[in-house]
Order: sequence, then C-alpha cells, then structure tokens
Amino acid sequence: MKLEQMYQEIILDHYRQPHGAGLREPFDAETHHVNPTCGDEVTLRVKLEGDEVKDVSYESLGCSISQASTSVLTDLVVGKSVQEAFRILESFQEMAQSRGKVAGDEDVIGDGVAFAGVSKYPARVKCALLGWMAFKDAVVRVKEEA
Amino acid sequence: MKLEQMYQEIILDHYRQPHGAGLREPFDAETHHVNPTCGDEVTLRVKLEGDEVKDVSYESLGCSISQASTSVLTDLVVGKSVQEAFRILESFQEMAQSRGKVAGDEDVIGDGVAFAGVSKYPARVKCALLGWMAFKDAVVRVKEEA
Amino acid sequence: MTAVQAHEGLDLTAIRGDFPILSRTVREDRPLVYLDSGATSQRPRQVLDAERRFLETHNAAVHRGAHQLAEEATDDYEAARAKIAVLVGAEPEELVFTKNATEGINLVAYAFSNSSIRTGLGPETERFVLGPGDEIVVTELEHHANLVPWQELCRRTGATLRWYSVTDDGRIDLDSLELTERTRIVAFAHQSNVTAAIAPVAELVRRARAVGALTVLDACQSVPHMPVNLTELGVDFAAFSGHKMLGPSGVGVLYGRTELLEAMPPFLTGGSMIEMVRMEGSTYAPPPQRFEAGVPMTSQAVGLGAAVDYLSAIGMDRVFAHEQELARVALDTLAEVPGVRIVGPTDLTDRGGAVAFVVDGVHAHDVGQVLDDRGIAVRVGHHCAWPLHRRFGIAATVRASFHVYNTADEVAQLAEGVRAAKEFFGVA
Amino acid sequence: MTAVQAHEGLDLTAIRGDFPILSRTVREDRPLVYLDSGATSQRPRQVLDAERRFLETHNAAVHRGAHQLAEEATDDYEAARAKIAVLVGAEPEELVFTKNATEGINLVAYAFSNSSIRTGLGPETERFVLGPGDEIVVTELEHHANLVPWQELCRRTGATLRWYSVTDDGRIDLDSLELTERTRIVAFAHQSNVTAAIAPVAELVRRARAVGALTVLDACQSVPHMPVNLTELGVDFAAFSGHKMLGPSGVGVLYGRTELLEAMPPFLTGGSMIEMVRMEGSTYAPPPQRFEAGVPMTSQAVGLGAAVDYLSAIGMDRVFAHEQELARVALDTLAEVPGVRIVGPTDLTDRGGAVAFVVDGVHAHDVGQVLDDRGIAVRVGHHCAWPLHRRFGIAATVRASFHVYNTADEVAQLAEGVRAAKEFFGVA
Ligand SMILES: Cc1ncc(COP(=O)(O)O)c(C=O)c1O
Ligand SMILES: Cc1ncc(COP(=O)(O)O)c(C=O)c1O
Repeated sequence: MKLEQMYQEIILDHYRQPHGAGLREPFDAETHHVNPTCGDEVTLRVKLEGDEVKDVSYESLGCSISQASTSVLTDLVVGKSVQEAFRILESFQEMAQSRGKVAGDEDVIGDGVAFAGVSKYPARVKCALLGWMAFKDAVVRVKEEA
Repeated sequence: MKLEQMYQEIILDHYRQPHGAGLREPFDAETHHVNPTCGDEVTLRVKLEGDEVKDVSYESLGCSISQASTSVLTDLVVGKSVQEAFRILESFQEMAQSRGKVAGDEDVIGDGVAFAGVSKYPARVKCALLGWMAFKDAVVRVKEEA
Repeated sequence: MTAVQAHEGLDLTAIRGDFPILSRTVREDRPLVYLDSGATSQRPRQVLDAERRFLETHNAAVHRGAHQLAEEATDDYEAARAKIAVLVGAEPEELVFTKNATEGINLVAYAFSNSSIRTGLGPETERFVLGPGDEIVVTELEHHANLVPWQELCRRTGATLRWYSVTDDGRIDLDSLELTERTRIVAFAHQSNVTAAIAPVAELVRRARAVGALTVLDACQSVPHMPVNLTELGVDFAAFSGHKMLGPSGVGVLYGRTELLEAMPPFLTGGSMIEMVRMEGSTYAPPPQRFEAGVPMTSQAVGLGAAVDYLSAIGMDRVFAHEQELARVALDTLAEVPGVRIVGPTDLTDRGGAVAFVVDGVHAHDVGQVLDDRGIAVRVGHHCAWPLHRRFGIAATVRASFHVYNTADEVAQLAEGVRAAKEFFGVA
Repeated sequence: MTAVQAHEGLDLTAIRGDFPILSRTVREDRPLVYLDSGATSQRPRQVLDAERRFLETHNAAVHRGAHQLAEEATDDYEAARAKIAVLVGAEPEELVFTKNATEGINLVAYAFSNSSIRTGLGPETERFVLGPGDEIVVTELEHHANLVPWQELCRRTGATLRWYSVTDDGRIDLDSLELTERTRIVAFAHQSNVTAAIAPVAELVRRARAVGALTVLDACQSVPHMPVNLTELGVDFAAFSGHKMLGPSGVGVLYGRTELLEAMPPFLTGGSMIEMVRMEGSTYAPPPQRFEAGVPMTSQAVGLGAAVDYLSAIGMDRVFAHEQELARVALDTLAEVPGVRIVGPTDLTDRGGAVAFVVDGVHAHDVGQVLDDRGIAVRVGHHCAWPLHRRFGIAATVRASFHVYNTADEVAQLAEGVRAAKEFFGVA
C-alpha cells in the first residue's frame, strides 16, 4: 500500500499540529493563493527584518498535504536570510516536482524530505507547494516595495 | 462506367446549346444565386404577365449540370402559369434530391428526367438546382412586391 | 448490439464487457472502480469501432468535396446529426456541432455580444442586442461553463448578472429572485453536476417566457443520463458534450430553435460557413453550417452517433432508473458513516445519479487519495462549481458519479473507502 | 515504426501499408487514388492505435482529477503538446489546443475585439486594442479561415482591412501594399492551399515589425508538409490543424509567443481556464490553460502526438522533398495536356506540393467528376479561397494535393484523367 509512503508520519504530525499557524502582526506583505482545481486557499504574511525572515504567519483552508507543507515551511525559513530561504524553497520545489526522482536533501529541507512521496502524485504537487508559492510571492512583494 | 448515366446525351446537348440564355428586358425581378462550395453563379430574370411566366432569361457561370438544368428549366416553365411552374419545380426538386430513388415523371418534367442520374451524386444536386432555386426566388419576389 | 436483460435491470456483465478500460487495474493491482463519469464517461467498443471504421473507409473533408469519399463522409456526419436529433427530440438543423458544451454556451453568449455591435448587421439580429440595464440570470449552482461566459458577456455589453440562490438541499431556490422586464436571458443547468438536483425546467421556462427572456439549458448532466426532449421542454438553447455520454471527446452539441439560429450572426468564421466571400465582405450560410466553421470533428460526430445508438438500445429511461438505483445505494451506505454530509438532496425525487459529500475532519483531497489507493476513482474539489461550494461554506467535496457500466457493488465500496479514510486520518 | 529507405526516397510500400483506407476501392472497383490531402489527410494505423490505446487504458478528464487515470491522461495530453512543440520549434506552453486552425485564428481575432471593450481589463491588454483608423493586413490568396475572422474583427472594432494582392503566378505581391504606422496585424498563409506558393515569411515579418504590427501565420499547409521552426520564423502567432498532418480531426494548435498569450484576455470561458470564480467575477489561469476552456479533445491531442512521431520518423525534409517531386510530376504531365492552365507557380522554387488548374472548355466540377469516376479524388471549387479565384477570373479550379503516401504513378494518372475528361466533353 502506497498510502503510507505519501502520508509519512511527519506529514500527519504537522497536519494535526501545524507550526506557526494563525495570522500575526506586524507584517510587511500578505498574499492570498488558491489552488484552482480544488479551491484550497492560503493567506500568508511575511515580516522581514533587514534581510532576515522574521516571521511567517498564515491561515489556510486545505488538505493535509498543503497544511503540513506550510507548517514545515515556517520551521525552515523563519530566522533564515531571504537568500537562504529561497535556496530552501528551490530545493523543496525541485523535489516536489521531480515525480519521485529527487529524494531531497535533508540538510537543506529538513522535514521537507517527507514530501518526496507526494511528488509521485502530480495532482497533489500543487497542494505541497501552495504555501511555499504564497511565501515566495510575499517576499518578492516586500522587495519590490522596498 | 457510371459517367454516361450521369451525363446523359440530353444534358450534354443542353450544355452545349443552352436554351433561353442571356439576360433580357423587360423583367419583373432579378436574382443572383451562388453555389457556395464551388463558386458557380447564376443571374436570373423573370417576366410574368398576369399569372403566366412570360420569360426567363439568365447568365450563368457553372458546370455542365448547372448550365443544362437552367436551360431545361426555361423550356419547362416559360408559357406556364406560376402554379404549374411551381408544380414542375417541386417535381424536379423531389427527383434531384431523391438519391436516385425517384425517377421523375417525364409528363411533368420533360427533359428534366435526364437528371435522375445526377441525384445519385449529392455534391452535384446543388448544381442541378442552382437555376431552379434562383427562378423560385425571383417569382416569390415578384409576388411579394405585387 | 448491447445485450440488456428482458426485464428491469441492465445486463451489467454484457455492458461492462463493452468497455475495455473497465478491466484494467490501478495502483498495484486494484480493479478499477470508475466513479467519475460526471467528469467524463468511458467509451464502449461500439463507439471506438464506429470511429475507426469511418476513418479506415470513409474519411474525407465533409461538405466540401465532390468525390466518393467526401460524399460518404458527409452522409455519415449528417446521419450522426440526425440520430442525435432523434435522441433529444429536435430537428437535425437545430443542432450545431461544437467541440464541447462550453463552446456551445460561448457561441450563444458571443451571438449576443456580436449583435450588440450594430455595424453591418441586419435587423434580424436586433433581438440579441444587450446593453446596460439588461439582465442575464443564472443560478448559484452553475458549472463555470454556464457562469463565466455570462459574466464575460456582461463585461462586454454592460448588462448585469443576477442569480437564483440555492436551497440547503442544493436546489435552485425559485423564491430567491424575480425576473423583470429587463431579463433577457435565463441560463441554468438541467441537472447540477454536484448536487444532482434536477431543475424545474417547465417553471423556469414559464417565468422566462412571461418576461420575454430566452432560456439556455446546460444539458451536460441530463442528456447523457435521462430521457430529454428539448422541444417539449420548450427551452430556446441547450448544450451538451459527447464525452459525458459514452461518446468521443472533442465533440459537443448546441441546440437552438431554428428561428433563433437563423437570426443569429456568426461566431467562429472561416471555411464552410460562408455563402459568398469577397475581400470587401462576406455573407453567411444558413444554420447549422453558419456555426460550423472549418473542417469539423468528423469522426467524433460519427462516434457520438454510435454512442447514441448504444444508449438508445438500452433506453434512456432504463439508464436513468439504473443511475437512480446507484444513487440510492450511495446515499444509503454513506448515511451509515458518521460524519459524512451529503451536499444535495438525500432522497431520489427530481434527482439524478451523482453524490457529493464532505467528511468531517478529513479534507476531500485526502478522502480522494485513500479511495484512489483502493482503486476507486472519484472527483475531489469544487467540480467547476466554486460558487456552489462557497454557498455551503466548503472548499471541496468528494463526488461519486455513475454511468450504465457501474454496479451497486462498486458504489458500496465507496462507503467502505470513506470509513478507511477516516480511520487512516484518525477521525473515528 | 515507419520503414523508410536508407537513401533518398520514401519506402512507399511500407508507408502505404500503414494507411488502411488506401487499399479500398471506389466507384465500382477502382483503386482509390487520394489526391485531396490538402483538404484533409488520411491517418496511419499508428495514429488510430495510439488513440485507441489511450481510450482503452488511460481515458479521463485532464487537469481535473486526482485519481490515477486522471494523472495518466493528463501526462499523455501534455506529452503530446511537448512533441508538437519540438516539431514546430516552440515551447510547450506556447501551444494552445483548439478544435482546428480556424478556431485558433478566431481566438486571436477575438483577443483583439475582447480587449477593445475596456471595462474590467488590466493594462496588459492595451496592446490588443483596435479602433477606427487601425489597419489589419491580409493577402488576396488567403483561405477564408484567415480572411473572414479579420473582416469580422474589423466590423466589431471599426478597424480597416487592407490586403496585398497576388501576382500572375499566384504569389503574394510584395509591391502591392505599404504597411503604415496604423498597421496592427499582418496575417498571411505560409503556403497557399491553392497555388502552393510559399510566402516570403522573413520579409513579411521584417516589414510588420518595422511598423510594430503583430504577425499571424496560417501554417495549415506548411507544418504538415515541410520543416517549420516558428521561433526562427519570428512570427507572433501561428495556427494549424491536426487532420491535415495525418492526425485526428477535431484538434488544432494555436502558437503564440508567451509574452503575448500572457497578456491576452480569454476567448472561450468556462471550466479549467479559471484561477478563481465568484458569482461577482472571475480571474483566469495562465496560458495555455487560459485558452482551453472545458474538457478538451484529449484523445485527439494524443493522436496528434502520434502523428508527429510518425512524421518525425520520416523526417519533414524528406516529406517536403517527396511532395515536391510529386508536384514536379504533376506539373510536367499536365503541361503536356493542351488547354490545361496551372494556377500558381509552374516551377518548384518556393513552392509546395499542391497543383491547381483549369481546363479550357471543361468546368472544374466536370473534370472532377470524370476523375472521380476513375477513382481519383481531387477537390474542385474555390477551395475556400474565393477571392483568389476571382483574382484569376475563374469560379473554380481542380486541385490535386499530396501527402507522404502518394506515388508518382498516382499523380501521373491525373493527367490521363484530364485527357479523358476533355475527350468526354468533346473538347479536343
Ligand atoms: C491555408 C489554410 N488555412 C486554413 C485552413 C482551415 O483549416 P481548418 O478547416 O482545419 O480549420 C485550411 C484548410 O482547410 C487551409 O488550407
Ligand atoms: C453541468 C455541466 N455543465 C457544463 C460542463 C462543461 O462541459 P465540457 O467541459 O464538456 O464543455 C460540465 C462538465 O464538465 C457540466 O457537468
């Protein structure tokens, strides 16, 4: 049964107890992303301090995969430099879109490696990336406004 | 070889020496019909006197079938009452659209029966009817204007 | 052809044998349980064979050539139109072949916006002119295909979009809106692709006529699943797709009353829809050709004709009875699973055979994944009816939908699968 | 797959064996000589098989479902897009699946008229606004599909249609028109479907760019018959149809440069092309999805992918060489028949493989009938290029057109048939 490969324990843990959930003040930019096929949504706020990702807060409506991956995101990027955060994002995205071909580097994406199984289900890849794309978009906006 | 069945001698005769060709004055209505698939055209004039078809004159650009059938038309309808002409037209049309099933009544459509073979070639039925439809349309216009 | 039992039920063994895809397995040896026919149906051998036979013996451009193949291809194409006309109670010349129902609805919408730019048009197109103050009415349960084209038409003409809202059991709420003298179009789904509620067509048509509005019926989920007579229903336009009725993809049908089609300006323009073309301007052929620009979906029309033969041999009343029975099984078995909420009517009155639901505590996507893992293919998401989902305050539902080849046993597996999903996600 | 000879020519025995229809007879036992591929081509077994395999194993709605079949169907559909992209030198996301080339050209025309109604649109659509004073340029040799949509666009926007006229040998007369600063679109056929003249694309693109106009290439008669690299040609849009390139009917492709597709408002609206839908309004997906509303022609796209494989295995340069050789045979043998006049270039420079002609004293329809009686299928009429025929003062021509499966012997039968027609009608 492949189900357990996809829904690794780490994913289910993050899903049941998402880290960093909720919308917080202060923030520099807020984005709202949707998954047009299933209607899942995330509203995400970013607070930068200089070049550091100071806080990521979010409210999301979605499946276990999208909720868990946003939770993992906050663990990975808060406290990092924007450059470092984007390197993590790229690495996570590469794995997620690899159709199971890229295992993901645990040193870079930490708990994110648990999503390697998801990458074999193309319809779920967008779920795994929903929060990440909202984050990317939010940071780009802060930078553009600056 | 079916070719001779379609192009009966009578058709070829009418084609080589069309009856009533040319545009003449006076006329009550003029119509211009085209066959949209092949670009064939006919300009046709009708002169009625009371209820009698006094003259049908035409100029046409088209294949042997369309030319010959317009020639046959003039033979059949000039001198007849409008009612009688329409009866002939209906009879000719029924045969032409019958896919070879209706032989046509020689007492009614005279040389028109030669076109029974054409009715087996659906793409040519429009050719056979081009002048006839222009005639019908012209008479309707005269009546409408009256 | 199709073997059906002498008495009530369908001979499912024979029918299933006609659909090659149903014997495949998915996800490591699970037999396929295909409960997604509302999205697209599967095709019987008879349809595949008809298309292939056409392509191997008669294929040519239709309505253009004068050689024998062209004659034969044209005959087959028009014979398909005639068969479909019989199925839906219309005249062949009232049916336009489109690529799908979406194109059909857009065709009607563009007839209005094209008519609203008056340059160079005849007076017969005046009845399609729209402007500020005019109203287009839809419902909150529409598929995007019968909503977005009207939103865009409003944008292009300045007309206003209004809508009937939806009752708690997923039906059109007839009390939620009054049509006015400014209502010009009333567009609605014959059967919702989510709640499976069947619309009160007679009443909606009556109201539309009373104010002089034209009706557009989205028949995507009715024509494939029940007897439909468009002339008797009295709608002005209707659209449906081949791929949902055991026929090919890439072909759909727009029905329009002759008088209306004759008055409408063209939509797509090009070859085969013209009467006369000059560089300075063109005139157009009568319907349905006027609306079939370019080389059409020839073999697909032929395949759809074969699908109509297949369905007719079974009988649309029996198709409907079969699907209602499957809906009953789904509703009954799901009712026993705690935390399952049906979106749509829970009894069979005026209801077709799709069942949409949510499971408390497990997102539809996750339910769908567990079902998929068991070989059960359902659709999860908003099913292109996002506003309906918003109306119920949910992002996504699980939808099981059926066709002639589904068995009660397959449907019963659905509830088991939902139980397994709840277990997997620890929602007891 | 396709067997081709090691050296120059094609292995016609093997190729013909791939096309089941070619072994049939017509008109009482005449072997079929199919010289009407310009209207629609025939399909090899490989294409029929690919489509059937898809339908029997992977069929599902694409880009919608989350179950295994839906994944597989989506993969196959997108793999087809990628194959076609390689064939025409484009990126997959620059290709939109349409029902035929006609829809593709209309899509571009409606992008302009939809942009010209400014309500509710973003600034990125401003480059598509047209109004009185603006000019759209076509040529006198266009197929109706690349003429009538522009006439209608002019009607809707108040823009003016202008055109390059045609030289005596059936080519675009580059000296007949000067573009101006008001020229916004230049639309032209890569290869005429009547004269087979190949347009000087580089020069036409250069002139269009010099005045800031966008170019639309009608590639219906080029992509199926010769190597085409749309990126290298530098055109902004291009359209072609599957059925003319050994693929299924009901599927075509619109190419648009990414930057343009991204800026264009939608054309057909409905499911699968949206980003977010509310009753009050909707936002749209990025291209190419934005332009693929509704359930698409899935199996047909897959079939077209197989046709691309088939053609690529032969090599488009060899396809072109083969067809040029057939054109040479046609031109040489017809030249010996008194009273035959070719409409189009009589040498092979910048010329593809269709040969159109008139026979003094015998109408094209009558020539076609005699040919048909001998089993030879050609097209007679104006071939949807009525203005071109008017330019030459004729109502109709006979057109023989070819594809990979035609032999020199078949083509030589054409001239014999024309002689027979002259004899039959007593024109010695
Ligand atoms: C040059 C040209 N342009 C456009 C078309 C239209 O193609 P379709 O009818 O497949 O849309 C054709 C063929 O009919 C053609 O030959
Ligand atoms: C109710 C309803 N309307 C419209 C459509 C659109 O049909 P298509 O995508 O075939 O154009 C569908 C199916 O997707 C539907 O279920």
